[in-house]
Amino acid sequence: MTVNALAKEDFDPASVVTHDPVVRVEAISKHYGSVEALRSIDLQFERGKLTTLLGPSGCGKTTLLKIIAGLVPATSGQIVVNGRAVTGPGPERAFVFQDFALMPWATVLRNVGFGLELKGMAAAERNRIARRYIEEVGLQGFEDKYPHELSGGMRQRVGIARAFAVNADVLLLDEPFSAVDEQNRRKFQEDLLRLVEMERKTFIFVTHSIEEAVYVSDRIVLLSPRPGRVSNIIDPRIDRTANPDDIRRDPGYLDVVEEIWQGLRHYAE
Amino acid sequence: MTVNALAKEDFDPASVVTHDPVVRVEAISKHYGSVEALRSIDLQFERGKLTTLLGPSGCGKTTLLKIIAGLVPATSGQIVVNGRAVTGPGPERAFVFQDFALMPWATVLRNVGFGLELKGMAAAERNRIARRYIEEVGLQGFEDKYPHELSGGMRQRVGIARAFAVNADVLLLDEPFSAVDEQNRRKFQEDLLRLVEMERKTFIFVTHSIEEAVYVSDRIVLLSPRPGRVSNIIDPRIDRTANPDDIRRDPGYLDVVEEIWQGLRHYAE
Amino acid sequence: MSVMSQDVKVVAPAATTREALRLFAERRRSFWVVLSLAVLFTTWEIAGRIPISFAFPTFLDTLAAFFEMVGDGTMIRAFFLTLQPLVLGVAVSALLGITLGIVMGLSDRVEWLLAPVFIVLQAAPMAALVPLVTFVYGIGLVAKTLAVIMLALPVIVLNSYKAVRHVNPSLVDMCRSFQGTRRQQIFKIIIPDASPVLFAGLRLGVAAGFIGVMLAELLITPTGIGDLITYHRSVANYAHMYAAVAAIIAASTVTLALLQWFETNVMRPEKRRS
Amino acid sequence: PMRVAFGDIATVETLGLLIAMERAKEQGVEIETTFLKSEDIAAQAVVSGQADIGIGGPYALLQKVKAPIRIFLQLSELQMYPVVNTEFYDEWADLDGQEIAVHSRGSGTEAIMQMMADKHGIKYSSVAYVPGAEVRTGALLQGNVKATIVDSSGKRVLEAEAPDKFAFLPLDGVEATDEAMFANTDYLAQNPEDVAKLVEAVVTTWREIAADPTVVAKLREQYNLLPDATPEMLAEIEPYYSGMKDALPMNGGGEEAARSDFAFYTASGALEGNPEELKVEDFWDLTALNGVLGKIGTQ
Amino acid sequence: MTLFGYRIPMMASLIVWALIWEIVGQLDVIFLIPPMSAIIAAGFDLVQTNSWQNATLVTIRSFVIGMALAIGIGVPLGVMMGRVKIIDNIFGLWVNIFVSAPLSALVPVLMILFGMGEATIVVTVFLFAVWIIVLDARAGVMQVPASLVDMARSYGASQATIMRKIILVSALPEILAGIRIGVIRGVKGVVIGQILVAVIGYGELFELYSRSFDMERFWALTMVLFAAAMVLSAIVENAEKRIEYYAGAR
Ligand SMILES: Nc1ncnc2c1ncn2[C@@H]1O[C@H](COP(=O)(O)OP(=O)(O)OP(=O)(O)O)[C@@H](O)[C@H]1O
Ligand SMILES: Nc1ncnc2c1ncn2[C@@H]1O[C@H](COP(=O)(O)OP(=O)(O)OP(=O)(O)O)[C@@H](O)[C@H]1O
Ligand SMILES: [Mg+2]
Ligand SMILES: [Mg+2]
Repeated sequence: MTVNALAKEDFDPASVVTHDPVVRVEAISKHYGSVEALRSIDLQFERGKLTTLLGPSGCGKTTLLKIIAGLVPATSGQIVVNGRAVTGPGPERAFVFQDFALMPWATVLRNVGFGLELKGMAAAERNRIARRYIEEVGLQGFEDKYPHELSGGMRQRVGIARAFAVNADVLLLDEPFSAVDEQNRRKFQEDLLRLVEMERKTFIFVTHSIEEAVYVSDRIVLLSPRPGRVSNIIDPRIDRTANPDDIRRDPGYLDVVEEIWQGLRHYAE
Repeated sequence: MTVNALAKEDFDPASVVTHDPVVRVEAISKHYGSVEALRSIDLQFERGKLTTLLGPSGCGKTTLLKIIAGLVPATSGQIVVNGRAVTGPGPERAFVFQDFALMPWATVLRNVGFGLELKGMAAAERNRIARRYIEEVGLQGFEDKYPHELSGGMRQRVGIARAFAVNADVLLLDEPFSAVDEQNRRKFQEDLLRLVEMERKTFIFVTHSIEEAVYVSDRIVLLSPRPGRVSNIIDPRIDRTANPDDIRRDPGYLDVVEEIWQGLRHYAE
Repeated sequence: MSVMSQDVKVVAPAATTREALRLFAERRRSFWVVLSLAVLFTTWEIAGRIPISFAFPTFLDTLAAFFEMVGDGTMIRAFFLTLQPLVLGVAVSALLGITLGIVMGLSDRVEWLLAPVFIVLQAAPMAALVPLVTFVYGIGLVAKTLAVIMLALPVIVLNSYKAVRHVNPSLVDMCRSFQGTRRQQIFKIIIPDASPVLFAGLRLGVAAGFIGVMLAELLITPTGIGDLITYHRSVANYAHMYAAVAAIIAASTVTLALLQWFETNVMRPEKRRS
Repeated sequence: PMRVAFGDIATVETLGLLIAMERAKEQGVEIETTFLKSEDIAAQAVVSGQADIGIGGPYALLQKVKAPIRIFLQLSELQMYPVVNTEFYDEWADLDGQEIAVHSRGSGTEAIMQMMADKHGIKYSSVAYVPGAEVRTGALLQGNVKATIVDSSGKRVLEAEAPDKFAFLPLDGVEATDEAMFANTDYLAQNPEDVAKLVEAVVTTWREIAADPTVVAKLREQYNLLPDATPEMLAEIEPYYSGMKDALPMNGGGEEAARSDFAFYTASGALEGNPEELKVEDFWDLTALNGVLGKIGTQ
Repeated sequence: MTLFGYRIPMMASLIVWALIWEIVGQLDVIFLIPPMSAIIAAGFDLVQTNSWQNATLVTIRSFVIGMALAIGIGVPLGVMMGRVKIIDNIFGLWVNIFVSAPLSALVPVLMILFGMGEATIVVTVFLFAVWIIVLDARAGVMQVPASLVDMARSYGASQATIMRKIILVSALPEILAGIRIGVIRGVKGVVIGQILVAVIGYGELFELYSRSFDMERFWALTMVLFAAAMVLSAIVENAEKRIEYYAGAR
């Protein structure tokens, strides 16, 4: 377990070698009117890995994720996914929203199948697929419930199932667990690790929780406060074969948490 | 550092010996209409100690705290504070609300002095006292600000100062830090420990966070899901003299967290 | 890592102009206000000149009639007469309505007894009842004030009642936990916390009061602005009649806008979410 | 069709005219009636071309309006009774400095009260406008109005309900149009036959009623007018028309009526100018009436 | 309220008021208030008269046409205002003025523009109802969670699809709430129009009964109208509740 933490000043993004960059973020800057949200971000994301964006509130994590998703246009720079430049949302990327973004008037089944419905897939086919993913996230039996009948944790699983159902290569998750209570959150983190393991997809994940980031990530990108820039990249290299509880008390794990905590502490009020 | 964890089945609340029970919860049950929220709770709380109520969402933590505060009547059983049975709110108990419960139209000074104002204390006297506690929670200079001009963390400090200002023996805190972001939360926990140290008061604290509970508590009461019953009582006995960062990586600390996590995990969905 | 796109997007000048226009259109509300007023008045003027009816004056005639009436004092006197029942009625409704509303909010029994009555009164077409007032209270100020009250009171009562019912319960709990008395609870917590909504109810009451006073002046006896409208109609001074109608609508709009301004800038309901 | 706008709702008082219209219909005139809230709305309907014929007393309007409107038939003469509550007043002089109520600004009722004030050298403190003689009657009975002017049915109600409570003040030498029919000159020029048939129907009906007021009730049944009238309303018919007998012009008014109107309305202030200099043809179109009178003779 | 442990529904207090009314009426305190029983009897008489049936027909027709226009124009306009800033800028001022303006003063002008008959009543109903419908539809659209729209976009939905499948459905509770208030205002509009303008429909009946001091029928008619307003709003409210049920805790 080695920590690849580079001091801020001599950090050079170009030097970070990646093997199979599915997503390339190239010199992305973003201004909202006079607010500079992001300043020339360069990043690469590999297949089968989970990368976390971590940084103080307002540093542009959501903005970057939405630019990758094609939901927000960048002011300059470009996003390349699977070798093609992004101009808008595409079927190879799926977004999981912090507030779940479930349609309150639709059943779990319809919510999960919504991405397919928009593609024009026939009802029978899309329900079949939706059912499969509902099962995969452990919600079988809840197909005909409405979102308000579910707990926060269950709602987010619907959101994740919906993202999986369209079979995208890249999953973009914006603080997916922040509305879920602490105790369920741990379970989720383990579920997420299992999903990363099972599906060979690229996960880009945003969180506020240092522990969560260290626990689930293959790589952590630290962003500086506004305007957001990459301030550090850390590879926790945690041995996933160990028992989750052992991981959480492993000194290596705790060192990384501590290091990030020290790095971010001066941003707190 | 010893952990006093009793197995659920042979746990007998009467056997827990306490030295100076300021608050005694005796056979408290509570029904909301047909919903049974609490079932025969027996507990004792000692002076100068911080006891945490921990349990899954909806298990009745808030309800129990409000019964102790005299804000909600119990269906059966009684609360005894300093030897006298509780029939309603009293001057020896003060409540800190999860949503702060600050009066938006009043300045910090008036909010902090509000408990004294209601007692009919003269303005000069109560402002003097309020100022002292404002200083104690580190808000000097903000006396004339309004709640909406403060951050979440600062608002909660106003709530705490208000509770201290009436000089109650017992402080009841319902998830006081849940609306505060992760990074400020740690600071708060340390502040709270300092306050427990300084004032010889009885703290009853509710939280969802296992780490927080273990970090700040002298004793942790685990409640089972609805109807809430006492399922376990744990005394973390952590050495508070150590450096906070060291505490958080102390194996004893981690063991307690782990144990509670195992106890609660099957309640998570 | 290949840094291959340092290129800043080159935007065509045409697009920038269009963008600038769009931004202008979106930002400058006042521009649209002026433009839509201009369009309205021009259409009015043209329609009046065709004319679409002998009874339809042009905008300029109406404007002239307005200044004439302001100049010779009739307009001011008319407003003076119209505002009397309005101010009286709104004041009575405010006092009575806020009190009733608060009592309804505080007491389940009073709520049970009164809420349905006011719900019915608010939903019902009270205009039908206005002429009845004459039978009991004659034709003077009292009758008109009563008409204003009939329209304004239910709105104010129901809003005050809602305001009290929606007082932040944890503030009430807070007051109780410090052993506040019921009196302290009402005067130190409930009323201050409800005051933005109480005020909003008052504003709606004023709007309803304007409707009430116009109904009274058109249905009971013509006085004030209502008299200007009926009299000038009966002698075919349609421009004057239009001017009177426009004046009362403008007056109510300005009054309500001022109240709204007061509400958002002084009561600051948005800042109350602590 | 001929679109007629009434300045009032259909009640017992309009029965006579409704009967006359039924008769005109029998003569092949297509008539559409609308009942409007007040006279000035009826006048406005004619001005703006939404009705062909209006009913009311629109002298002030005739002088001001840009559209060419003419009266072609007088329907009734003012038959009004100034009345006071005897608890407070007994004669005209008592009304000096007091409040009175009349029908509306510029109306005949106001004119009468104003003329009597001039005649008795008094001045009212204020004049309230209370449209509807019934409303003023009601207000008198309720005690909300102490001095006003009512019509003949109001007089009867007052005499029946509270015989000693009210006094009717003397009124002499007032002759003026209460209600008349008026129309756009274009309409009159283009539809002379229809208008003539209507005028003839009204004048003959009026003569019939004047001869025997009970005929109204019979004709109501015959033509099935006011089908939902309550018994109280029906009981009103006979006394009302008996009382109206003298107020119904037998010859449709005409030049003579116009002249006395000029005198009356200039005095009241509704018309401007010297009554001698006002021209009848600026206010009246006598073509139809003269034609009809030529046919059926005058009485 | 609960009495002896039973919950008494709130609207039940209206029965108490009706009883008080009956007593006051029986005591013959004032001719304005005849006994409730006499009013109800008059009501049964009333609905059998031709004039009531005709007036009802006319009234319903004006109301339905006016409301249909108000909904048909108000909802799309509100939705557009919620979606397009420029349209919002253009119409925002007017909608806000007219939603609380004393429209009763405008009725005399409407007569000039729309004639003496039903058209004016229809326009009155429309003007009374439309603004609140626009405002509520706009509010509904504005508070569609941005993340739902983003979600649909991220799955490649077209603008039309987003409008149909997300925005309209999501704004439906507010749209219905606007329609409910619009219906109540529309009933007020039809009455005010009929009383102020042309004396047709219920306006004529009100005028007739109040002039002939026929208080029983007057109140019977009033209660029919009040009941109609309440029933209409209850129907829309019911629809609203069902939507809210699906919309759940938004
Ligand atoms: N639509 C917008 N218009 C204007 N400014 C915006 C907009 N969206 C975001 N911003 C600004 O851009 C900056 C970055 O916002 P962003 O939401 O990406 O931050 P974040 O890192 O996701 O924050 P958080 O941790 O609070 O979610 C913030 O300062 C924010 O105020
Ligand atoms: N006023 C009330 N009326 C009816 N049921 C209530 C009321 N307050 C609480 N309950 C119910 O009582 C149970 C306990 O609620 P309580 O708020 O005490 O739980 P909690 O442990 O504080 O939950 P959380 O962790 O979500 O704050 C819940 O099932 C809740 O639904
Ligand atoms: Mg974010
Ligand atoms: Mg709680």
